[in-house]
This record gives sequence, structure tokens and C-alpha cells, in this order.
Amino acid sequence: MPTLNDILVLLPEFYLVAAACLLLLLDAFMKPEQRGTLHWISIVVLLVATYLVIAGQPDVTVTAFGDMFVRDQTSEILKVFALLCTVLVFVYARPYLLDRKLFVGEFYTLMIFATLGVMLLVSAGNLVMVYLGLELLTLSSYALVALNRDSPLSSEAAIKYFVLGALSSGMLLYGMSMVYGATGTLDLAQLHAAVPQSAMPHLLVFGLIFMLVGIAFKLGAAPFHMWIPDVYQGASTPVTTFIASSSKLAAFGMAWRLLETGLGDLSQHWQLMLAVISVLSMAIGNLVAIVQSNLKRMLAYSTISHMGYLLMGLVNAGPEGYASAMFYAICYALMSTVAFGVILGLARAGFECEEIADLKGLNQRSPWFAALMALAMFSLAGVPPLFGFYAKYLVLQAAIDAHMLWLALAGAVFAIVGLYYYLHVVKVMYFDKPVEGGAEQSAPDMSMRVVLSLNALALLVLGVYWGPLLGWCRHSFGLG
Amino acid sequence: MITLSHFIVLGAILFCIAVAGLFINRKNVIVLLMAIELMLLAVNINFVAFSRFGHDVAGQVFVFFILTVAAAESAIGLAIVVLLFRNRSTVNVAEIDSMKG
Amino acid sequence: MPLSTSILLTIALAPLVGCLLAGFLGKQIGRAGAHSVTILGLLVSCALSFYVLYQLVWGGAPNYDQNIYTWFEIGKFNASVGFMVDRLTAMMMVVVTFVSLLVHVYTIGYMHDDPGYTRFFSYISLFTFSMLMLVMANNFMQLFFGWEAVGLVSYLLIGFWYKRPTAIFANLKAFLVNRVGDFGFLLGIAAVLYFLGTLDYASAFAAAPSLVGKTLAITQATQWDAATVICILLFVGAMGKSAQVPLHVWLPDSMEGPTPISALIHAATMVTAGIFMVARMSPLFELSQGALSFVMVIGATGALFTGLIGIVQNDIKRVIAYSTLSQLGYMTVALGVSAYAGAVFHLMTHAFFKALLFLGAGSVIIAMHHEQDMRYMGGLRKYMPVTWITMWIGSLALVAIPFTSGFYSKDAIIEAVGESHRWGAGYAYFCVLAGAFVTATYTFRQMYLTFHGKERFTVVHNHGHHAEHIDDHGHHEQGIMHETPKESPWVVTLPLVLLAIPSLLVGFFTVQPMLFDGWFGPAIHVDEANNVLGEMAHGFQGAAAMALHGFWSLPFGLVVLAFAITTWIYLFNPTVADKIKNALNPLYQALNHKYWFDAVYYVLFARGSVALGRLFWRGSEAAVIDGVMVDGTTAMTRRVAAGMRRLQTGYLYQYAFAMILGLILLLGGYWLFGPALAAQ
Amino acid sequence: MFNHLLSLLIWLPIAGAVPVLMAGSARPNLARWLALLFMVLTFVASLFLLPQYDAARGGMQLAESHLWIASLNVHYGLAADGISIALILLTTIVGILVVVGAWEVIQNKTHQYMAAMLALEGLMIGVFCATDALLFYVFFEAMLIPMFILIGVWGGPRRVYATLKFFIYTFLGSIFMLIALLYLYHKAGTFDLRTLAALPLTFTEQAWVFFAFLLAFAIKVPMVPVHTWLPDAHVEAPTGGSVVLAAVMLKVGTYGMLRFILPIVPDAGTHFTWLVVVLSLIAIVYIGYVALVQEDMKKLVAYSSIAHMGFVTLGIFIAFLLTRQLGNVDAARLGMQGAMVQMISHGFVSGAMFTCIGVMYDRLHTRLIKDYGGLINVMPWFGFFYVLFAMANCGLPGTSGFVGEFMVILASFSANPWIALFAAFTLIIGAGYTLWLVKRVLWGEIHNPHVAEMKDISGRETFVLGAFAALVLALGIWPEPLVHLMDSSVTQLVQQLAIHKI
Repeated sequence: MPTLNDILVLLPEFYLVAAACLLLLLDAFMKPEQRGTLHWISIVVLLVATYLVIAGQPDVTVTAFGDMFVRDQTSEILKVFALLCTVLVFVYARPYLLDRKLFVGEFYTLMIFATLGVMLLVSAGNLVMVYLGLELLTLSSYALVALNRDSPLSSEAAIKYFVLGALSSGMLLYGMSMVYGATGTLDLAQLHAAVPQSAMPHLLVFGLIFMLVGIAFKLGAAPFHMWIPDVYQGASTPVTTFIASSSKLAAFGMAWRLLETGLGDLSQHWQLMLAVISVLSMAIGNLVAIVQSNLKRMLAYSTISHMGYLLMGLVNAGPEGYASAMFYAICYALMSTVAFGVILGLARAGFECEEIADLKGLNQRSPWFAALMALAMFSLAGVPPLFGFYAKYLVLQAAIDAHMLWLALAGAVFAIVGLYYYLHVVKVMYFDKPVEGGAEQSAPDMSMRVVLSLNALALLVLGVYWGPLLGWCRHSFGLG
Repeated sequence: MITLSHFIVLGAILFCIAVAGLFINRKNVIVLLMAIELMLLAVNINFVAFSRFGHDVAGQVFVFFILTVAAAESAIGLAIVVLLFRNRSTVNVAEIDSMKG
Repeated sequence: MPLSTSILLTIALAPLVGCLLAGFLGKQIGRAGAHSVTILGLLVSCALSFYVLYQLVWGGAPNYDQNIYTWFEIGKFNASVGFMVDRLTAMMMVVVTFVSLLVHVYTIGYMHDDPGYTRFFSYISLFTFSMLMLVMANNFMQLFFGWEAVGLVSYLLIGFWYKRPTAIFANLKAFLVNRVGDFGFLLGIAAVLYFLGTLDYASAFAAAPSLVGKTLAITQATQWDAATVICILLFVGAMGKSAQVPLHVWLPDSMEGPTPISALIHAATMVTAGIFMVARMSPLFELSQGALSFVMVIGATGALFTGLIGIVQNDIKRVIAYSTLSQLGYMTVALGVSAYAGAVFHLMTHAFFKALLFLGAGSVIIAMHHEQDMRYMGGLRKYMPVTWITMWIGSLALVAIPFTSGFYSKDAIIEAVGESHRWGAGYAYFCVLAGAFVTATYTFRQMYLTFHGKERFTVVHNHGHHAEHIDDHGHHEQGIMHETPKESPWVVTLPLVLLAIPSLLVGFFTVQPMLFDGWFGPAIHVDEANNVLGEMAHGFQGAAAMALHGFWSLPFGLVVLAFAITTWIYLFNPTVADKIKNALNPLYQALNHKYWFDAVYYVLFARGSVALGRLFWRGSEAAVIDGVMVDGTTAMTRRVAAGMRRLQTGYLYQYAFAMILGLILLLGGYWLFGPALAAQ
Repeated sequence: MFNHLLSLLIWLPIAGAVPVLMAGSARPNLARWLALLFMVLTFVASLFLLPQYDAARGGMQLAESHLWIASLNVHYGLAADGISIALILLTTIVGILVVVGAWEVIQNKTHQYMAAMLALEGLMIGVFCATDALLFYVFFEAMLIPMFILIGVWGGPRRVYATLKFFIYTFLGSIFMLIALLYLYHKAGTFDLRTLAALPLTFTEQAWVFFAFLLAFAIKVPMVPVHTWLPDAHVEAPTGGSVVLAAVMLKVGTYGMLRFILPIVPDAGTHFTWLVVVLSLIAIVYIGYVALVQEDMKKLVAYSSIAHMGFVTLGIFIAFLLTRQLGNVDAARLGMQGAMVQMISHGFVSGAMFTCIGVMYDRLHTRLIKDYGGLINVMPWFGFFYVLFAMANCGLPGTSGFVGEFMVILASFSANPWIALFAAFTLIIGAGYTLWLVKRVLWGEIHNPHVAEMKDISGRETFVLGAFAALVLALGIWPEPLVHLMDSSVTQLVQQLAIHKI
């Protein structure tokens, strides 16, 4: 029987559910011309949720509904950043949606539901919760990808995303079933205890492998990455932004819950598997990105490579490793919001600004956007003093601490390869002459420009002042 | 006497059929949806069998959730298929390749 | 009273000040200003140099050796800028400043119409400064500084008429050939520092005996005697600067520079720096018989064979240039037989009479409106008597007619070589004797062709455009004069006279102290075993006696012979010259092509280096490193990427298949390695 | 006394970049004056280093250390010794000259150019005084961004290729250095250089770390065979970019060798000295030949830079031979000092050479040697400077170019006569390519009509070239002050070499 305590623990989530439903109703009864307010309302909703998360943060790990739901520091941090990223997506999306007649209530409600899915996923204490959270997130994502009804690409992306997503969650479930069979429990904490004295170790590892597929798919790590480029390209840019930011945080949370909380004792198995996946991701991501001409697609491949780096942190299978991986996930979320934000800012009615060539000579036309994009690119490339460098540095450190020097070296080599295409974007913006119909200052949406600038400058500021964030990440994994 | 392993094998076979259906089928997207359903059923068989033989009810509870979600999933799936047909007037998997490389 | 630092500093810096004023303020102070300041500077330092010499010789001042300031100091190594003034230095200072002063004066006339007038004065003053730094140095670092600085000025002055392709080729050549010498010289200095642990003359020479028995490991097996290595390396520097075979090729080309330069730098002073340096290093050279033999053989070769080339030259300056090469050879031979004093003595006398000859030639060239080819001269004596007389004096000194200063120095050298028992001395003796004959031959030939015989130019009187016959574009139809040649102005003739006097007399008065009474004192160190001059001193009964005895000596006989032959040919039947030329054509060709040194060097080093550079640049740089290593890698990466891109086919079922493959990969991996991992 | 001088030196120009950027493309003059102001301020501030630094005591002084990342024990640690101070002064001086040199030359996006220069200067100073390896790495890498922009935006036709090559090449080297640093951190638990210097390492570890460091710094220096980015970068870069690149940035590589290879992996260094020595000699001889046949002046000077940096690496690494194998510490100090002086001197000489080429380029818009000839006829004053710097470039005594080479050759003879033999070959080949260039550009008749119309250098150009000339001569005539400034630091470096860490 749920106690009041349970409710309190889940307060942000409950609140978000309620708010989302309210928004849905509001949207239904709202006249089209008033819809603008919906935008602000939903932003407020998310900010309030963020506040609830931070305010209600417990000092110790608390659980609710019979350990179904775990609220600890890790989940709190992930939730905060997921919510913030969603807010950013909203802010950046407005002009874009208005230009494309996509400024509809579903967008906001679905987005909020997806975020809710993220929140449930990252604080799942039970395989069931993992599954439900994951599905809440992915199902909303499918719909969001398909949101742009009249775009063939969107629907193609949606179908691909849907089928592959279903396949992956099928495998995840299959794995879960085996793990359940081998240990007889669905609760992650008990699972952790039950793993050592399991009667069927091989079944267990089989289960683990199937679950890994699900995790890798969610992260978009090779060879389970095939959906990423098409979805990134096909989905409308705001949705892409969301998939690249919030849901990567969720993916990390899920991976950590399943692998560490649940199957921590099998680490000697999954470490090596993740290492292989990580190398594959870095290789495929960085190499194929070189030959892309579509900016969103290029960023998609860059995502794949970044997930490879993130996995390096997980491979470490120790608190430092998890901390670095989480740091990486947050860092990547912030960087990708900037990159996509600039694309959104430059897009205008009838012009997606999707091709790299569209950025030609951007420095002449709007130096500020060019500067922001350059910041994002250098940060993604991992050039100090920008934020991205420290994330890379931490995961490389994690790999070396895990005595996987070869993995770190591979990471280094592919970082060089990756550098090339990020620099190429800067080159296009700064060194090339502008072309007709290329990107220029779109109708200035003040809120967006301010927030985007802050978001980009954060990459610079955090590049100097990244200690506190790292401190939180480490502390959440019980490190000084 | 039917043992646990029989169920596991059955589940495995169903799962394999489903997976095979996913990538062998070059015709119709609808078939993909069916394959996905089949996969989830295979999983359900596993869960039920394990919970039955492991004397633990949680597995069967999980099955209910899976069934529910599966329903929602196929709903969205069908919606997407409809959308796809509207945009491209085909649901042939082999023709959906405008994004590649 | 002891020498004061300030005086020495003034001597060195006065020319520098003049140089800077004339150089940077040339426009402001004008031509007169430029030559006034520089000449003033030279006057000061020349006068003071004489004063210093006086103080050292008669004033009883001790030798001066002090550092002015520390150049760098690292651990036990330090290099300073400082002066070391003993009689050797003082003599060099006097010679340098005196000749330089006269050349300054002479230049007023010679460069009269040249646009680069002020620049020229600035250069020659700079040269004097550098040369003084060289001779006054008290350590190897500063010596090298002066050494290279005079090279720089020589470079600038040979290329003074920078529009002439020949000139700018010659100055590049000169600098590079000198650099080859400096290459050895610098290594020599490094060796000195390595073995003796100091760059300071005094302490280096003091430590010199410790070299005996020391060796340098060239390979594991071979060990070379330290002293020999050091001396030969240092001497390589001297070979560059003093134009010894085979590094002599730059000197004849350096005649592209204005004549005053040829007199000052390429005859009197700079080219003798090598001789001075070896004399200065006598404490080191005395330690190595091998090195000395090397020096002697090189010198002897130069003395004879470069002289031979002089016989076939038609350019009046080139004749003198080759004679300079030959005379430098004599000095080097003297060094080689440990007759350092003899070498330095000849250096001094040669400075006077060779400068005289060059300036005289310059005077002739002015008169001929920059015609240098002797085939279009002749019979000039009645037009320019002063030049004629003074040049004869110089020539007599050059061919070593007794009582002239040239006789004392040169005869002493020949005798010293005769006395020497060093390895190769026989060859050297033959060379210097034959050299005496050769010297006489080209000298008399030159005098006859220039001043005697019938005029081989025609005078066409049309005034007007001879004004533009200034030196840097004096190319007109050969053998055509627009006015009768006339004696040069006093600024030109005065130096001639002033140089003629020492050319005649200085030898007579200084031979005894310099050669036999150990006038140089500790500055020059000779082992008793090698002391040929010492042996000669026993037979020496005064300058006059030496000169009288000279009339019956073999060299004089050769001179007389040469005199007879040349007189017979060039005064009475000039056609014979060509007959001989044709008769001995192979020899003539060899001489005319300077034994093909230039041709070979040009192909081997100039063309060769460029070809090698091209090979490196196009080959290893562009093709291998950039093409294969750098761009090759990127191209490969792109190719791989393009290949991998194709895996993303866009077909749903292949995406699904990829996932299944991934799954199988993981399962297979576990199946293969799982047990091993579990075992850990 | 104010004890954040080094921080001030780093952040003043970087902060200055902001207002300069604010000036915007509309007000180029404001941007210029602001940039100059900040450069001068930085230079003045850098002068205060001299009184504050106790040369006699040596060692790292003016230290600042603040905990940067507490959880990782990473410090924001700065300190300077004689070598750092010399290089910082070089940087600040060149900074001013570059801004003045670019005054009217850069018309397009002046504010961005000046801002990039300021940022670059601050970062380079940061490299020269960081005592924490991670901080060093951050500055070391961050430098690339402004230079990338400088070459890419204001560069020549092939600028994109050049600047990408430059960036990726350098990044390639440094990322492996990062791995090495992480490994060291894994062992030592800190990035503090002093601690790392004391960290005992097995030979195998040292060897790996050594090669990681060597790759990073060899690319930066650059050493053969990883040098080909330099000629391209130089040819395409704007004059100011080339000057900074040659004058300061290359020194970062050799400076890194001093701070990382020498103290941290001395045993591996000793073991592989022969490799670096051979590479340095190849740089001196082989590159000399390559320079000889260049048709583009900038390429020629770029190659000559490589050859001259060969002396620096040679001087640094013969120190290993001399201390470890021959026990000749004084000679080691001599060689090391030679390397240091050569670094500073090459900064001025190459900077001046590139400025000269810039002066010509601004008038004729070509860098090809064959387009020139007889320049002295129309530009006598320029000719004077050009000859002076050419002479400095081929190491004429009395110019700074001589001092370093002289010391290194003297020291290398003590190490092994053959090394000295090849090193001294620069006297010939160096003079060869430099004076042949002078001959073809300066002397001779004018054959290109456009050359006839060229004006002699303006007051601004005279100031820049004059400043360079003054420095070149001062250093050549009296190097002792510089030597004294660095002497104790060099001595300590050499002593550190002698310590075995295995």
C-alpha cells in the first residue's frame, strides 16, 4: 500500500504527470492564437519540476514502492540536467516550430512525457521500472520523430527508429527474462546480491549480453548505431536535439543501473564487451563522419563516436569510471544542445540549414553564431580549454586506470580522426566565402539567442571551472 | 514430463523466428510489426516459465506490463506505418532507403 | 709607460665611428663630410698605432693583454672581448692603419664620380675596424669575430657595384669559399677549447705543451695527434682567408671590386690575416711537424703554380692578383719551415709594395678610363711619369732586387726553405726558386705591356660623353680613347709616393731586428730544433752585406734571366709571345683556364648542391614525407571512411541484421573467451 | 610585493582580446590601438620579471599555486626560471612588433586578427610558466585555436590545407603526450612537474613516455621528418602569423623538451640521445640543401628555421652525452646555454626575416624569388636591414645568430668531433642558401618593372625592423646578460640530467 512517503519521494514525477495531462487539456481547449502561452507554460512546468528535484533532494538514498523507485544523487543529477536540456530544447525550438507550422501542443506534452520517461528510467530500482521508463521514453520519441507529418524523411526515420527500437527492447526483455530466470528476482539490488550464487552462470551471462544490446542501442553505440544517422537526419531538429541530449543522459543512467547496480559482479565479462563496442563506436563514428555533407548526419556520427568515449568510462567499472562517464554524458548533452541550437537558430522558413555547405562564410554574416558554433565544434573535438576536452581527458584517465592502455590509445587515435571534421565546420564558417541562400541571422528570437549564448559560453566557463561539476559526479558515486 | 528447458527452447525458437522475420522479410512493414509482437511473446513465455518454475510471481506480473506496453507500441507502430504510406504511398521495406551513407 | 686601454679602444673604434657617420648620415654630411670623418678616424688610429709601436719598441712598455668585457661565462668556459698587443700586433696595426689611410686618401680620387661614394668610405672604415679587431684580439672568439667581419666587408666591397652580374657572383663565391675555410677554423677553435679548455691566447699557449701525446679518437681504431688536428683545422681557415690552394679560387674574381679594395683588402691586409693567425699560433704549430709540412707544401704549391697563371693574364689587375696569390704562397712556405718571422716580415713588405702596385694599376686604369686590358695599353710612361716610376719601384721590390725591401723578405724565405730539413722541404725549395723566375717574368711582362713599347690604343678626340665614363659602367669600345691619358690627381699619386718609400727602404732597416734579433720576442715561439732563422743568423753580417751577397745568389740569377727574356720579347719582338703561346698550347690552355679549378668547383659544388637539393626537395620532402606519409595517411583514411559509409545502406533489414551480428559477436566472444575470463 | 605577476602576464592579453573584439569590424583603428595598448602593457609588466627574479639563486621563482580541481589534485601552478623569463620577454617583445607590423597590412576583420594575436600571446606565456602538466597541456593545445584562425582567415591561397595540416599534426603529437601524462598521473597521483621529476620509472615506462613526449615536441619544433607542416603553414600564414609562429611557437616545442623529457625521463633520454642528435644533424645538413633550392622566400626561411632549431635540439641532447657518458658537465652547460641562446636569437632573426618578406610582399604581392632582383636600387634602407638579418641568419659573429651556434658547436666537439663536423657544416650551407637568396633578391639589375616602382620602407616598418636589428646586434655583441639570466637554471637542468631514476 503506497505510503505518503512514497508519494513524496516521487513528487517531481507525479507533478510532471499531472502537469503533462493538464497541458494536454489546455491545448485541447485553447484557441490557436493563444497557443504561444503554451510554450512558456511548459517551460515553467519543467523549471518547477527541476526545482522540485533539487529541493526535495534527500541526503541519503531513499526508495519507494518497495524498492521499485530509487532516488539517489546520481539520479538527481541526471534528472536535473535532463530537465534543463529539455528546457533548452523548448527555447531553441520555438522559432523553428513556428516557421514550420509544427507549433502544436503534442510536441510539448510528448516532450514532457519523454522527459518523465527519462526520470523514471534513471531512478529505476527494478527491471520492470527500467522497462517501463525506457518504453515511456522511446514511445514518446517515436511519436516525436514522426511529428512532422508531411515530411517523408520524418516518417521514414520514424519507422526505422520504431522497428529497430522495438527489436532492441525485445532483446533487452529477453535478456531480462534470462537474468530473472538465473537469479529469480527482478529487483536490481537483490539481483546484485543473487548474481554470485546463481545456479546458472552461463544463462546469466547470456542474459547480460542481450541486455547489453539494449543498452548499446539506446546509447547508439556500434554496431547497434544504425538508427542514429537516419533518425538524426529525418527527425525535425528540435527532436534530434532532445534525442542527442536528454535521452543520452537516460541511456547512461540505464546502463549504470543495469550494469553496476544489477550485474556489477559480472563486470569482468561486460568490461571487455563494452571496450570492444567502445572501440567500434569511436572508429565507425569518427571515420564515417568525415565523409558526411549533411550537418545533422555528421553530428549523428559524432554522437556515435562520443558514446564510444562515454563507454570508456563505464569500462573502468569503478566509481571513478562511472563519475567520468556521467561527466561525459552531461558534457556531451550540453555540447550537442549548442550545436543543434545554432542549427535551429540559423534555420528559417524553407531553409533547414542542414548542409555543412549552408554555413559557408557564416563569420561574415553573423559572427556571433559562427563563434558559438566554433565553440561547440572545438569543444566536441576535445580541444582545451573547452569543456569537451576535460570530459575526454577523464574517460581516457578512467581507461588507463582500468589498465586498458590500448583502449586509451585507440581513443587518442580516433580523436585525431575526429578532429578533422569538426575543424572542417569551422573552416567552412570562417575561411570560406559566403554563398547565396546560405545561413544568415534568422529572425532574432531574443530568449533563444540569450539562452543559446549562455549555453555556449558555459562550454568555455566550465572549461575553466569544471571542478564543482566533477565534484558532484564523483560525490554521487561516493568519492571525495 | 515437460521441463523448464522445453519452455526455454520454445521461447528461443519463437525469438529466433521473430528475429529472422525482422531481417529476412523484404516486403511489408506490417510483417515487421508481427515479428515484433512474436518476439515479445517469446519473452513472455520465458518470464512465465521462469516464474512458474522459480515459484516467484513477479515474472508473471512483468508479463502483464509487457502485454500492455506491446499494445501501445503496436498502436504507435501502426500509426507510423499509416503516416509512411501517406507520405510515400508504399509500405515496402525495400523502398524505404532515401536516407543512407 | 704601459699602454692604456683607452688608447687601444680609440684605435679600434675611431674607424667604426667614421664608418657609422659616413654610412648612416651619408646623405646629411655629403661626400666631403663622409671622406673627412672617415679619414680623420683613420688618422687618429694610425697615429695612435705608431705611438703604440713606439711605446712597445722604444718606450719599454710591457705587452698588453687585458679583457675589455666578458662575452659569456659558463662554468669554466668563458669568452671575452679584449686586446693583446705585443710587437707582432703593433706591427700589424701600423701596417693596416697606414695602408688603409693611404687607400682612403687615394679613394677620394679614384671613386670621384661614383654614386656610392659615401657608402664606399663607410665600408672601408668598417673594414679597418674589423681588421684591427682581428689583429688585436686576445682570444680565439674575438679572432673569429674579426675573421668573419672582414669577410663580410670583403663580401660587400667585391659586390660594391651590385649591378654587375660578375661582381655579385664573385662576392657570393668569395664568401662561400671563405666559409669553407671558416668551417675548418671554427672546428679548430672547438678543438682548442676541447683540449686546452680555454679560448684565451695566453692561457691556451701556456697549456699548449700539454697537447703532446694527446690524441683525438676519430673512430674506435684510429687516433689522431691532437696538435696536428688542431693546427690543420686552424690552417684550413688560413687557407680560406689567405687564398691558399685549393681555396684560392675566390681571390682573382675578387678583382671585380674597386681597385682601392683590391689594394687594401685583397693584397695588403685581409688576405694576410691567415699568415698573421698562423704566426700568432706558432706555439701550437711548433708542436706538430706534420701540420707544418702540410702548411709548407700547400704554400709552395701556391707560390709556384698560381704565379704561372699570372704570366698569361691580360687584365692588369688580375696579373697582380695572381702575383698576390703567389706571394701569399711564399709567406705560407715560410710559416711551414717555422720561419714565422720571415713570413710576417714578407707580409709587411708585401703589404707596401703590393698595395703600391695595385694603386698604381688603379691610377693607370683611371687614365685609361677603366680599360684594364693591357693589350690596349703600352707606352704610358710618358703620359704618367709618377705612376710609372712608383710602379717600377714596386715591381723591383716584388721581384726582389737586392736592397729593395722585397729582396730582404723574399730572399730570407728562400734561404730559410733551403735550410729547412722538414719533410717536403725539397719540393718547397724548388717551388720557391722557380717562383722567383715566374714572379720576375709576369712582373716585367706587365710593366712592359703597360708602360713601354708602342701605344696600342688610338685617341679619338670627341668630348661630351666621357663624363659618364664612371667606373660602374665603363664598358666602351676597347682600344678607343676619347682623350690622351694623363697623370692622375695628387690624391692618387701621393699615396703612390708614400708607399714607394717603404717599398724601397723598410726592408733594409728592419731586416736585422725582425728576422735575426728576435724582435718579436715571445709573440713568436720557435723550437730550437726548427729554428732555421736562428741558423741563418749566424751567417748574417748586416743588411748591406746580405744585399751584396744577394747579387751572386741563384734567385737573382733567375730574375736576371727572366728580365732578359721578357725584355727581348716584349720590347723588341712582341710577336714571339704568340709563337710561344701556340708552341706550348696545352700548357697555355691549362694556365688560361687556371687549371680548370673554377669549372670543376662550379659543376661539383654549385650545380651539385643545387641538384642534390632538388632531389631532396622533390624526392624525400614532396614525394615521400608529404606525399606518402602525410597526405597518404589522410587519403587512406578518407578511402576507408568512404568504404565504411557504404555499410549504412539505408535498408531496415540490414540495420536489423547488423544488430543481430553484433549480438552474435558478443555471444561468440563470450563463448570463446568467457571461460578464460571466469577463470581469472 | 604583488605576487600574481605571471597570472597578470597570461590573462592581461587574453582579457584584452575581449574589448578588441568588441571594437568590431566597423572601428579597425580602435581595435589596433587597443591591441597595441594591451601588448605594451603586457610588455611593461613582463619587464618587472627581471627585478623580481633572483638570477643567482636560479630555480623556479615567482611561484603561484591554487588548487584548481580539488578532487583530482590538479593545480593552477605557475612559476618562472631564467629560461621561462627569457622566453616570456621574447614573446612580449615580438607581440608588440607584430601588432605594429600588421597595422595597415591587415584591413579585413582587423579586430579579430588583433584579438587572436592577443589571445595567442597570453596562451604562449602560459605555456612558458605552467608548472602543472595538465595546465601546460591546456595552454599548449589552446594555442592552436587562434593560430588556426590566423592562418585560415588571413592566409594565402592554400591556407586551408596548411592550417588543417598544422592543427591536426600538432594535435596528433600532443594527444599521445596526454596519454603519457595520464599514465604518469596514474602512477604519481599528481600533475605537478616537480613531483613527476622525482617519480621513479622503469626503463620500459620511460622509453614509452619518452617517445610520446618526443613525438609531441618534435612536431612542434619541428624536427625531421615531422616538419613538413611548417613550410606550408609559413607560406600561407599572414606575416604576423609567420613571425609569431617562427619566433615563439617553435620554441614551445624545445621548451617542452626541457621541462618534460629532461627531468621526467632522463634515462630513456640518455639511451635515445643518439636518435635525436642524428635527427638534429639531418635537420642541419639535409634541410639546408632543401632550403637551397626553394623558389618561395617564405619557404626558404621556413626551412632555414628548421635547420636552426636543429641546433637547439642538438644543444639540448648532447647534454645527455656530455653529462651521462663523458661526465663533462661544463661542456653540457655550454651546449645547453647555446641551445637557449639560439632559441631567443632565432626568435628575433626569423621574426625579422619574415617581417622583411612581409614588407616585400605588401608591395609586390608575390613571394617568389624570381619576381624580385635589384631591390637595393630602389630600397637601400630595406636592403641594409635585409643584409643584416641575412648575415644573422647565417651566423655571422656580432649578430645573435652566431652566439648559440658557436656555443653548441664548441660543446658538441667535446661530445664527439663528428657531431661538431656536421653541425659546423651549417656555416657553409647556411651562408649558401641565405646569401644566394640575397643575391637574387637584392643585388643585380632590376628586371621586373614593378620592382622599379617599389617604395623604400615606411617609418612604421623602419621601427619594426630597427627594433629587431637592435636586438639582434645587442645579443650578438654582448650575450652575457642573457646567458647570466639563464645560467643557474641551465645548471640545474644539467644537474637533473645526471640523476638516474631507475
